[in-house]
Amino acid sequence: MLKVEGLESGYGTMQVLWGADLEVKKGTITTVLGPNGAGKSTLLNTIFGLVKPWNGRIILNGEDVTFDPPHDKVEKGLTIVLEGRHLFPSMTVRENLILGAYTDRAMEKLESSLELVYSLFPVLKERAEQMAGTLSGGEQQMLAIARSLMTNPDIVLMDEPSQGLAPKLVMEVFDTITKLKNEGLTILLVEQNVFASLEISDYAYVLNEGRIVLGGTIDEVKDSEEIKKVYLGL
Amino acid sequence: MKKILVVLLLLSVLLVGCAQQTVQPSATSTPTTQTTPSATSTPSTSAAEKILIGFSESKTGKFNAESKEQTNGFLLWMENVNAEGGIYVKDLGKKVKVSYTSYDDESSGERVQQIYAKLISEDKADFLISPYSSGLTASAAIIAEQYGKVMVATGAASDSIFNKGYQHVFQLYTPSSRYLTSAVDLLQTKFPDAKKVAIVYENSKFAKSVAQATKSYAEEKGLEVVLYEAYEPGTTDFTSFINKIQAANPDAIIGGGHFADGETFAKQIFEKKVKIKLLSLLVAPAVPEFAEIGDAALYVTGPSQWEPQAKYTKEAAQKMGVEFFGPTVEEFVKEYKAKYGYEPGYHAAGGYAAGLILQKAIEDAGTLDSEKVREALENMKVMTFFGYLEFEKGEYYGRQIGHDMVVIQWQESDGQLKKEVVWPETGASSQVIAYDEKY
Amino acid sequence: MKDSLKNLTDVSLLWLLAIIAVMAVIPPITNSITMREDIFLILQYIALAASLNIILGFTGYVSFGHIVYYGIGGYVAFALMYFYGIHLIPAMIAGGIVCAIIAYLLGEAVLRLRGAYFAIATIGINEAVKALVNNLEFLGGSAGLFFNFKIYQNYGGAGNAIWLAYYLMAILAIVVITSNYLIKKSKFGLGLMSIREDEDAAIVLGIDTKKYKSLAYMLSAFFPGMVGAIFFFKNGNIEPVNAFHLLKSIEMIFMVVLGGFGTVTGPFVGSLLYERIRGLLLVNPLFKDLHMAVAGIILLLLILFVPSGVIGYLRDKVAILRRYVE
Amino acid sequence: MNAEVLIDSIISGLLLGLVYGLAAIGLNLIWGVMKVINLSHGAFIALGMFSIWILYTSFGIFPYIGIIMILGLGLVLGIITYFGALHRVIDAPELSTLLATFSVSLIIIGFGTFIFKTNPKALDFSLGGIEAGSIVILGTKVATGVISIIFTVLLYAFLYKTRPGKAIRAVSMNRTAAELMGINSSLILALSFGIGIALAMVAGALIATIFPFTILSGGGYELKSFVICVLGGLGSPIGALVGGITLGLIESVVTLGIQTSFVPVLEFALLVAILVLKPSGLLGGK
Repeated sequence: MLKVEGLESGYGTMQVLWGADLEVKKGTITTVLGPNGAGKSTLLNTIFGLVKPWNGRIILNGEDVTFDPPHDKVEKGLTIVLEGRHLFPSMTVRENLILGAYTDRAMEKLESSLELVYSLFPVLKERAEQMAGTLSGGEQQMLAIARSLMTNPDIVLMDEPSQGLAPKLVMEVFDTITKLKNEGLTILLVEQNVFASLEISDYAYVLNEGRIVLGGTIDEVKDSEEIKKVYLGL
Repeated sequence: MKKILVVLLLLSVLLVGCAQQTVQPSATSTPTTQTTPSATSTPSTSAAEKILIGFSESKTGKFNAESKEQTNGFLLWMENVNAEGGIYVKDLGKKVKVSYTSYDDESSGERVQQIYAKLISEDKADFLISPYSSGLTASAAIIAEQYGKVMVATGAASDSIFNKGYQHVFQLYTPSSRYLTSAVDLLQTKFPDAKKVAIVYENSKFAKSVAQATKSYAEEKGLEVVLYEAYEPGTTDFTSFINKIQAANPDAIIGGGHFADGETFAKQIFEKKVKIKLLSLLVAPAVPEFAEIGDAALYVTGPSQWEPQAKYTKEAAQKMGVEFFGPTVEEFVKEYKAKYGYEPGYHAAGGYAAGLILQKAIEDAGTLDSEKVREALENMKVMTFFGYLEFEKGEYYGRQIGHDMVVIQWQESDGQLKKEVVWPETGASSQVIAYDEKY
Repeated sequence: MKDSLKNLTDVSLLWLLAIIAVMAVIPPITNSITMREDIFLILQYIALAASLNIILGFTGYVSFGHIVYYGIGGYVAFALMYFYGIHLIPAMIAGGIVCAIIAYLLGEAVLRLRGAYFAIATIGINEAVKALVNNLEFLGGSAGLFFNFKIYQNYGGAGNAIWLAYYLMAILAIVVITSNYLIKKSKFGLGLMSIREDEDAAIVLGIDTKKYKSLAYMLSAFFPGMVGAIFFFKNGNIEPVNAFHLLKSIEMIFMVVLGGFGTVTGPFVGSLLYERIRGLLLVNPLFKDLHMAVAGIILLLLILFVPSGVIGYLRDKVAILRRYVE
Repeated sequence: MNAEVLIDSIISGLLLGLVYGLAAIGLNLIWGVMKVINLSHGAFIALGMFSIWILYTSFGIFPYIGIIMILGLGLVLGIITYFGALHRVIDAPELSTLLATFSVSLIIIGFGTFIFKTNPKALDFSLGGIEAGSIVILGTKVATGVISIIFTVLLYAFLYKTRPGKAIRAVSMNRTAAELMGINSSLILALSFGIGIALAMVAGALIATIFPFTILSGGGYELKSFVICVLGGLGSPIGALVGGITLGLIESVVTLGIQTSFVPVLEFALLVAILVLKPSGLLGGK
């Protein structure tokens, strides 16, 4: 479904990604792990196009989309939930959601997407007419995820969805991600929270200093020496 | 992208090269018109090939329109003189052709001194004409005076330039102190019942000095000034200002500033149907475009330095016992129309007269020597198509004391708005009509 | 401060000062009046651009109405000379000091604003001061003040007075460039640049940003005050429209950006180039009627393609320059 | 002073204020969406004045119809200007965008002076007026006020009810998030700039129906627009209208009490004071 080959990128003259390769299979949750500063967020941002790729290829549904601008990628079924939520604070929840369905692709399914989102996040239905900026932290994260679903995506990139949330809410977020998978979505996740994310994932990659150092099914990765050393403290 | 950068860079380097050249005495920017190859020795001692006249003009910025007219007038004069072989200089025993050099001052004072210094010391101009406007002329005057160059000031009406001790600056325009005094005279003669005047003016150098002088003149003549107030330059809505005027209930409104505000003011006075006998405004009514406001322009009066209908004739000169010099009014208007395709206004006439007066002074002096020409100007009493000209010798040395303003009024004939000269009575082409007749 | 004085021997400053000095002595040596007028304007531009560079280039605050200090300094000095017959030099220094004090007071208020808000506020200050002076009758209001030609007798005639103005401007240009250099090399300059890069980070680093900004703003107001004093002395009259001309403010910014924002050489090169570009455009028969539009196109290309200015660009591309150009 | 004078001044201040507001709305929209202070605003106002003048005097097009054509022209010019002058520097520090828009202004005024000189122009055009005692209200002014309100309402309907309008609001709140929704933010920025310019040109055209003008006239309205935007709150289109009315009232009513030439001192001092004390504008919440 999504294939990344030898991806390189960075900011200004500073290179962050040094040739990352990974593959995300349809209907799975794939997690990218790695220490702080490994380039996890840069990886997602580059795939989505917020950071311009320098080299390498990004293939979405068999089509080369390496240098497509972000909005075109949305039209092709890719979306991202950014770290720090990025809502439209002085629009209502409903307006936020409807804007999510901005592309032609999403417009067609506006009603059904809205239904889906409201069933997944009943709280958003209750607060439909409230300004997004007035929601609580957890609700804002829900809205960010919900809004990304409104784009009618095939695959959702998620950057640290649990960051800054209370433990109870973290669990809720991970439950939601599993639910999304059950709805048939494909998810590429970047997380600090190793245990919880390994719990729900099908595949995992380990990124270090801008390179993928390890990848495979969840069991393979879990059992590798690398992961034990770095994260599990064994 | 890369290529553009490189080209830009090369351009910059080139410019740096040019910039460094300023430092070398040889290269400086070239004048706008090609003049004599070089006049290295001073013209007064050599057999001059040409008389070079230098000035700055406002090719850009707010004075662009007026300055252009002024230059047009000057160029017509130069063409005429050169067609006759030039100016006769007795010392040289021959006619010498005239050429000119000018630079753009961008309507701003910053460059004026640089330009005049260049004109004097590098281009070796024999005589100078002022920039347009009093402010720029004041800056230029310091340089002209410093080098003892005669400068004929046209388009500069301020009095204050002339009590600063300059000995080489001569003014063609009626100074601002007398700009609107004729309107006061007109009011008293034609509307003896009118006693109350409102004097309102734009808060700018020129209008303010006119308003101050008009106020004291009006009071001296026994009129009551019921309102004396300034408005900001660029004012577009006069509604409240007019309300204020109406509250003071004047018989006449005198003042104004420049074109745009004057036109707006006149229009809004008409729209508010203010009942007055006389509305006399600076600058705007004298400009042909004033007619664009249609009915609002009707019966508005204004002072003008010169009008094509002006009656400055050889007979008038004879009566005064002075010489008439240069073309007649009709000749000037006809030639100007032929060359530029429209009727000249006073800025153009001033430009022509500036050249003319220099020509007269050079012929009188019989030499190109600055000091002699200065003396000739000092003693000059002459009638031209522009009017009678004479310069003050006292405290305000060089100020114009001969020339008088005419007062024009927009009147209707055959459904067309037309400017008529209504004052002074001797030169009038029509009788003045009370402003409130229009309602 | 000691450190920075030691660095005075640096080549980058020396060659710069040498060029200015050489340039400045040419008119008196050749006794060319035209050259004096040309170079006077260039020196004025250098002094103004380099002053603005302190707040704009080093600190990153876009002072859009900076010309207000040129006007205030000009008016203060002009009034002192006009009403009290004070000599140009003390009048000029007084003009500078008044500007610095006003900058301090205004800075207390407006330096709290950031980015475009600051820029708009400085435009507002310039327009407010202009409108105010327009209404101050004792300063001549809109008509301004006007020297009597005789005033120049105190300086040995108008000729000498203008030469004096010229020399003062040359000295001032050198002083401003030198202070730019000293600031850049000092801890103070480093503090200013950290404010430019990220003001919040600068606060976190323990920099007293309020004090630093205030000082930078005062310095960058002090010099234009003196420049205005000299210019209007030489000009012989001062009017609000000329003293507080917003367009001139933008010219100053243009020169700084053209040469290279935040460099020491930049304002110098920018002023020189600007004066030459204008000179060329004004007299070129092809461009003279359109020079404003052409200037706009050049400015636009510069902003779009060479945002770091001539010096910035050269430093980026030519490694060796980095050692000799500051 | 009597009640009639006061009423007259208030009405005229209100009508004038509406035009001021319309002139400032474009500036405020551009600031709100793009965080760009558009220094070519005044030049485009002047361009609007000359456009209507040409349409009216050369082609005899009724001014209020001409305004619709100018709206389209402004939109196109604005979009071209965005891609030509702003797109590359939209993320650069504000100095770059200030200078880029200023250079656009130089180009317009430069060509404008070349073509039109600085001669003043006026539209000789009238819609009559309403009179009551010494109170006179001109038809053209009323029309201008009404059109200003219509354009403001239309702008709001556009921003809140249409898809591109919502996208503009989204981009103004958070450009990255808008990109996530599949919104092409470059196009939206260009569109916003186009609308801002179109409104500036329409305002210029409307001003030309009531006041004379030159190619340099826009500068004054640009400065006033700054004051208005700051009064009403930078970035809020409705704030511009409120700010405009405030300024119109200050100019017409306060003038009755003080020397007219002191009004600008007051205006610009107010600009600085509000920026310092209450940067969100007189109306702003925070």
